[in-house]
Amino acid sequence: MGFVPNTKAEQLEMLKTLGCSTIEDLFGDIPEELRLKRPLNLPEPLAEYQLIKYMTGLASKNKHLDHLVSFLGAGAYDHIVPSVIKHLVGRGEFLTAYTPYQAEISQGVLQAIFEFQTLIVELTNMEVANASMYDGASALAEAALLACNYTRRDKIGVPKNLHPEWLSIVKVYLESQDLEVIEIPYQLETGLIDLAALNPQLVSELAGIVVAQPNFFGGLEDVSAVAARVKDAGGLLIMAVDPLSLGLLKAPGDIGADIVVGDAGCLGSPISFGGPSVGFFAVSGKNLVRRMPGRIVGATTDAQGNTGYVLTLQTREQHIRREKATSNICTNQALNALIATIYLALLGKTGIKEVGYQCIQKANYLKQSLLKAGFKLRFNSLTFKEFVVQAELDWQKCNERLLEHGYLGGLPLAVVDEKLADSVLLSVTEARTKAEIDEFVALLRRYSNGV
Amino acid sequence: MGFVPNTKAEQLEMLKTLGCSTIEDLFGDIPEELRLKRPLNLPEPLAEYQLIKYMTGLASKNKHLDHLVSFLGAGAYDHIVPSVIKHLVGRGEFLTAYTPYQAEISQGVLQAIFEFQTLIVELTNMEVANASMYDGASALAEAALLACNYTRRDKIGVPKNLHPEWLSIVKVYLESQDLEVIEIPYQLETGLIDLAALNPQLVSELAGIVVAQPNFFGGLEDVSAVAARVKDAGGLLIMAVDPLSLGLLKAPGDIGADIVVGDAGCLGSPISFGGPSVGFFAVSGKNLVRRMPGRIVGATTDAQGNTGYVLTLQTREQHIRREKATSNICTNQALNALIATIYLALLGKTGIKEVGYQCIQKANYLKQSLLKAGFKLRFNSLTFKEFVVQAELDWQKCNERLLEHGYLGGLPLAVVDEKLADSVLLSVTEARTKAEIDEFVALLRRYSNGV
Amino acid sequence: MEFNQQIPLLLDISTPDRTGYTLPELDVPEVELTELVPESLLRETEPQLPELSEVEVVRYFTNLSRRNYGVDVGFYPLGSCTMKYNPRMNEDIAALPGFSRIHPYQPEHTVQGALRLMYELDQYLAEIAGLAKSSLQPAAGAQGEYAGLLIIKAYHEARGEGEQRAEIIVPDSAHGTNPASAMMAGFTIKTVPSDERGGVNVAALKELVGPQTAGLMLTNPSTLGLFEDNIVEIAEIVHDAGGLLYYDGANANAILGITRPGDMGFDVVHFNLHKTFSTPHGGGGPGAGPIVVSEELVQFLPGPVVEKAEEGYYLAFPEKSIGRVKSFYGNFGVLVKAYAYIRHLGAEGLRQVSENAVLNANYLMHHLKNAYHLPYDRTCMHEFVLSGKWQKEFGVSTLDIAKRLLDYGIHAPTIYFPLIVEEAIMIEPTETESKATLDRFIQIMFTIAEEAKDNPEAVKAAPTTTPVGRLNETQAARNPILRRQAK
Amino acid sequence: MEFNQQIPLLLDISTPDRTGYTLPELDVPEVELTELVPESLLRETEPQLPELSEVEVVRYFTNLSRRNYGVDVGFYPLGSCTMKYNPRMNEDIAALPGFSRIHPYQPEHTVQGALRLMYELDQYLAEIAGLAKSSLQPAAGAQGEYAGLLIIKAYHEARGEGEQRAEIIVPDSAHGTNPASAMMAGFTIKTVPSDERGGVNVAALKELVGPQTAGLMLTNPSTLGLFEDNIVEIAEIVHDAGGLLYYDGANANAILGITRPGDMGFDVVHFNLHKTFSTPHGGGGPGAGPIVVSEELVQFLPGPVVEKAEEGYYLAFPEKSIGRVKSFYGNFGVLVKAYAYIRHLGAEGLRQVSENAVLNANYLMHHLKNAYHLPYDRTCMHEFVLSGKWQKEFGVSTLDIAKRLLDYGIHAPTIYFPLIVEEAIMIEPTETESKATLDRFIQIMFTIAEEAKDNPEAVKAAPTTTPVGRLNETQAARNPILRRQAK
Ligand SMILES: Cc1ncc(COP(=O)(O)O)c(C=O)c1O
Ligand SMILES: Cc1ncc(COP(=O)(O)O)c(C=O)c1O
Repeated sequence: MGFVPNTKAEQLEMLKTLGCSTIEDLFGDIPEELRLKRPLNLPEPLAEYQLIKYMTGLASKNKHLDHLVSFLGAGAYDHIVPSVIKHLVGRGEFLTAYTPYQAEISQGVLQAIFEFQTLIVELTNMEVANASMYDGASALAEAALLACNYTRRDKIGVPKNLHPEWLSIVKVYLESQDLEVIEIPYQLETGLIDLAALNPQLVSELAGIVVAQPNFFGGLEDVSAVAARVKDAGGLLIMAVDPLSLGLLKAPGDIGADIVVGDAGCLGSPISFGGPSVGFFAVSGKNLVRRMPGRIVGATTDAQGNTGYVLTLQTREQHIRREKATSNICTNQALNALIATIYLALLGKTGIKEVGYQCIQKANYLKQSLLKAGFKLRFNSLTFKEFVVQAELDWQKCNERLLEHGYLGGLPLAVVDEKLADSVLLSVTEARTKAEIDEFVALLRRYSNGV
Repeated sequence: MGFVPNTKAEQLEMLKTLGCSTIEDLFGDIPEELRLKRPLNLPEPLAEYQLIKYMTGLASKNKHLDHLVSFLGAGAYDHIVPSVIKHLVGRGEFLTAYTPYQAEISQGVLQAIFEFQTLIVELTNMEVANASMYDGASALAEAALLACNYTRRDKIGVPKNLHPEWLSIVKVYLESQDLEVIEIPYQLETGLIDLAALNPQLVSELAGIVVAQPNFFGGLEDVSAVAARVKDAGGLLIMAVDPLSLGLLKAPGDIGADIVVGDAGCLGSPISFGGPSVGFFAVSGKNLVRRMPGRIVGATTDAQGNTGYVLTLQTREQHIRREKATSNICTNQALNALIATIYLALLGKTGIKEVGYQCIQKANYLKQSLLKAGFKLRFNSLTFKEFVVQAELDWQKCNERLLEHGYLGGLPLAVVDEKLADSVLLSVTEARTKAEIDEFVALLRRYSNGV
Repeated sequence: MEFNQQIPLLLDISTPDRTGYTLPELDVPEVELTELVPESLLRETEPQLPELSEVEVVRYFTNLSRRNYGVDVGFYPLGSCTMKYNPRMNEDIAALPGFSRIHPYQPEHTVQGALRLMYELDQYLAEIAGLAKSSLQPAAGAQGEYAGLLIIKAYHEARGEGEQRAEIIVPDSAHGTNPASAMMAGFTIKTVPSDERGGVNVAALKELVGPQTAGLMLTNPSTLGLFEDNIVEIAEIVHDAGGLLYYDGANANAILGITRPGDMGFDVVHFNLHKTFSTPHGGGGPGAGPIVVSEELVQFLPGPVVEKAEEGYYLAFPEKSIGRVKSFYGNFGVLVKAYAYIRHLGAEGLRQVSENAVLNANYLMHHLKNAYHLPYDRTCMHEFVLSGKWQKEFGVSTLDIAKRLLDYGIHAPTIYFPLIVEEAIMIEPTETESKATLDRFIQIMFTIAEEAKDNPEAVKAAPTTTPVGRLNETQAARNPILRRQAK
Repeated sequence: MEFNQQIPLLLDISTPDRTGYTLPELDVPEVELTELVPESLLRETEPQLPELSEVEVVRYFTNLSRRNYGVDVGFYPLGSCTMKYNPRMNEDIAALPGFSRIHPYQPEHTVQGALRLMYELDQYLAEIAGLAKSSLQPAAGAQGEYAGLLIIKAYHEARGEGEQRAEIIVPDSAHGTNPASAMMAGFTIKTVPSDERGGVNVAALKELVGPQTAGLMLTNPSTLGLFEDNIVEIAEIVHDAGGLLYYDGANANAILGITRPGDMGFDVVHFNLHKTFSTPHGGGGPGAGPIVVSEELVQFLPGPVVEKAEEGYYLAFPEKSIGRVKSFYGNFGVLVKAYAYIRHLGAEGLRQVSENAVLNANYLMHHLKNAYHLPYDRTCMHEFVLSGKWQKEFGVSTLDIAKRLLDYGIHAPTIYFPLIVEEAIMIEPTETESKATLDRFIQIMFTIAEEAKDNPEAVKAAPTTTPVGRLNETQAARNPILRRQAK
């Protein structure tokens, strides 16, 4: 039980060696009154076979994406995952290792992280990436902290067209260090960031400005304009990007981003109710590297001149620097970073472009079909794989009816902003087919006609 | 496509090296009139994502044992499979290797087979086991051939209470070499082998006698009696056994079996519509070993004295002996043998007993419950995990109604023997619960009352 | 790690009373065991199974696997075995509970998906073979051969020539299973020699055939990797003599969508799904060896086969079926993977498989013939056979060369087969290898050829970087230790 | 094999235009890309991603894994990390599409299974902690600490003492994340020294606490593996001063069902599901660091949490929630595995875990203290800390000892932590190791102690049997190469 190999006989033998008569004796340091006198109040144990039955039953109480055609996104997407990935990631040597503290027997994980860093750098055109963050949101929060720390300024500009969860997480992280988040509004017609709406004086006090590309509404930002403004003001440009857009969209490094973060869960991780995913974090240069949070792997050699990989620049980290560390992160999302690495290795140069291309084309097809069907777009910006549709519809109810047909509708934006109560955020990935899109439009048209 | 890494450019480069302009040129040896001038008439290719969707749809047209409570056995059983097995068996080094011809880089597979041989020998108490056979039936057929070959006799006794498919397979194998299968009847009251029904003269001409323990009806045979008789007559005793019974039942080696075969699919292999499974084959002594079919692994050493494992006694085999080989078997069921090895390693001494014990106890509980409910037993022998129930019921229809409740009924024996048209073969494994058995009995009682 | 450490056997690391499983509690009222089984039938001595915890089992087999080489680890040019990449999606598909958790005796209407898969796979294979219908029963190539030969026998018997047609002709280059299967099927074997181009010696064949001929077994391309360009004439000779032609499809990876055995004149074909159709070899199996036959022979197919009616798919026995050769319906789990492979590739993909398999083989052969003797210098198909006889002159055998390859991290080719080539080295790269891998292999083979000349002892001492050194096979056979020795 | 061969990087084996994926064809009418994205936003330079076939990717990562060590390979006594066996059934369960293929924003009624699982896991953890309610948000222990500290801050703020209570007290033996998290949460850190028995120096603590104290962070058992037997007094001191107690649950593997942080007086607890509750460490994550709090603090929990009503389970934000720390609902896939583990073991199984974890640690300590200095010679809990100072006298450092262990096929313990022990060697065997493994480890540690004396150079040259020799970390940090260098 409990996967304990010790048999009763062995336990007795070991206790005898220790000069104890029962295991209780080993807990002598625990004051009597603190000892729990009853068994924990937990359900009866289930043998593996029963457990799997039970858990399968519990899982079956969830409707899932194998059975639902999803147009729901908003930070978690139904992208296609090559089936080979889980076979590789499931290998015990990866799955059951920990942080590669002993480099010489951890070259597998270390080299994989080095590849992850390399591929993130390639995608973003930045200088250096780290070994992973918990998720995109906390990566962004850490980026904002880094910007404040680096510029020694205590305010950071974050757009209101950022994913609302990310926005609130950034706020928690910054406010806990008495730093201020300045919310930058978006233009009502385009949904794009409206930097002009900020007091110019305020802009020049900012440690940096965050731009989400694409933004929460799927819109494509003209980042160069923001970049120019923030650089002028001596702040840093922080970009939060969808890595699957980077086969098509301009690389952050080419626009002048100082820090780039994002969520790489869309690169092959199961969607899994939103986690575990994996955040990435890349910076433009040396000065920022030494203040970067998280693990970093570097190449080195052994005495024979063989190349090998080690954890490096550890003096930034909590286990060395303690309260002066750049971050408290320790355990990160290594296995999901490995997944992303394998995903990118499978897709390669062509694949990353094709996935992005299919997303944008299919999303556009849905957009055009909805326009033809009489729906309106909430914003008039260009978009990537998501966009916002507006209609006099009870979207909540509409989604319930879609569910009956096996469709998972978009995110009603009422929860995000009252002014968007008539709008819904739709997402289209490469997994959708024309037939699915057509039927989805047909269903929506029917509901909007009150049928 | 087709998992071909060669790019168009590489193909051209390679063709150039070869002095060819197109790949067609490489097929010059194929007479023009034999070349297929059209594409094969096959369905359009499906990308991985579509394929998995399609295959999942096809699979969903099957009702399966995750959703059905099964009392169906007859050679394929719903035993519990520890989930760790597939993770180990799925490791690429096992899955994608072939027969370990290059011993020095195949120690993993070779040692695993050596373990399989060891564990089969332990279970059966025989001298030597081979590396696996296709399934229990072909193992039995090969055993019968070996007996004829060894004794130089041309008739073999096979009981009619053997699994009917096995019986017919044995016949095919023997008759193709002009050997004769003498069918031994079973006693009508007990279902047990009725050796006395055979002409004594005939018995003494037999190369051997096959006993199934338990027999097809689940009945426990008094093998010792048969053993004495066949030995007297100078024939071999061949036993076909359920390996999961061997934690409880007398080991074939202790009864005097000369050859023991069986199907080890029940040791952890997925049921998979009946295959792939794995047959095992064990013999009692040296003389038989040299005539044994199939691969055999043996221990040896390298120059440093390290123990290692190799394929051995290969001069019995087709690739050396060609038409004088002991069998034509080449590819066998190595991965399923590995599964069985892992299964036995997990269960161990205690587990093998416990599984058998739960089977027999649960089967007995069903038996007693049915008796109480007014059903009759067809045979009055003691049984292991299967038994035959008799009632004036249309079992086919009954099974259809059981299905509606999610129950998979037993095998109606009408297909096997007209005289058993009123009977059904029920099977109970350790996977069944008291609640399931109770409900099953309640349902049967309802149907038998015509409700 | 422990890579170079010996791994003790399971029973050597076993501890009394340890277990690695959990079972649901026995929840029915218990009865004394002796009431259920008479004392006389109860086991007296316990089987000595190992007693281990789950993590010990996991480590044991994980570490064993780390001492093993598979296609997933590197290049595996084992001739005749088609060690191509085994797509993982197929494993996932075969593991779907709708395929892996169905009972063979479920009512047919509850397994329509499985039956349809079998029905369609039958048809795909028939189309690929250019013949009429398949039986998916055989568990491997050899069992396919056996079943196919029984069909040939049944055919002759049905024509009243059963007794008379007792001979099967097999080329001297044939795989060992061919004559062994013919023997199992009760035939007498006649060997036809190869000609100087590696093909069937047609003149000799003409001598051999006659009213006693049941049939000819042929691999085309042959085990030399050469296409039998006289096949039309050969088929005529055999057919004219009243015999049938059996196609050993182990080499079908060369011809998918390019040419078809049925069109060549073959009457019975087996395919190795574990070679041509990408199902994994599993360290020696399971495979699947379905057979496909001409219209005339359909009635003799082993049963059951799947048929289709208005109401759905059902199992049936052909009219004059030879019977069963395998329990249930063959290695169904393997069939699923092959089906998925065919559906993934389609006609165009299958043709690309063969084109690239042949291209890769010719590319290798073109280069390697500069360092190794090439007995038949013709365009090859998906594989080719070198001879180590040049190296032999330096005292280096083909076995030595094979072992030396292991030191370079590559699985050795098939060696000493086919028997008609001295010191044979049979190389089959398959289509799933890249030019870079081929180039690396060429370079290593050249290095070994150099070593054979300059430093033969190094080659003869190989392998030295493997978990164990060269193992003593003679000792193993002389003093067989075939199971763990109690300590 | 290729075990000792360097593996080139992905981009080094890449070939232009090769791919390892298939996508469904684009089946919608296409529009010029420039109509969808203005030229100015289009990428100019292609990202240099590797171009490989599927088999190349499989081989690459298979071979990488073969250069790695995990619990599945052997003993991994990494102190503080609880490298226990990771049951494979949990992986299967978490991979069920009903768990792995659900979208976080699906309507609640379509994810009742997931919400119930979270609700129940919350309750189980609360019962194990002896506290009121959990938040499952934090992605790892450090994020749990951070969230827990924000709750402590919110608590003081709600009482109008937010400004005043700016100090968090942390023992000098604490894990680095403790002070780092406190800093992230905006606190000032005060270090309390350890006493001669390895516990908190109570006198010093009394000096430190005051109206400025927000709370104390403590690991119990401490990072020395010792139970803080003054915990009741310590809790009183902190509470009396108006502070709260934070329990770093990284060491909870010692106390399951034996004693509870809540009963000791702790107000906030985090658990590392990837340590105590058997979820795999994945080469460095993902983990999960849920926090559990007392009744009084429930209102501050990060949201959303799961609540239960007549109609079912739903997501809600606690009244005065500190907000969100993680997108969506935490590392749900990890939560599933921990839930399954708890359901599999039940109360009795969990208690056995801790009993055997402690038994194994004491057994090891009892033997090893004969060869290595044991700074605190008391009964330990699930782990203990040795010092390499005896060996240091021969010029052999703890690092050397650690590297030498690798040569014996064992992962090294945690070293140089906790900081208060000179040349620390922190050993945590966990309950899933057998006595045989422990005995082997003892024997190897003795051998190394001998070697340190008799042949120190051998130890200092270690490791020599690993895929690479000892790597130069200084070089890596001085001249950072943090990504592949273009060739
Ligand atoms: C040419 C040839 N024929 C027949 C066979 C036998 O096939 P199987 O091993 O599947 O029985 C093989 C297998 O190696 C072969 O290479
Ligand atoms: C004592 C202690 N506290 C806190 C942590 C931090 O946990 P995590 O790595 O999950 O962030 C660790 C992890 O190593 C630990 O050992």
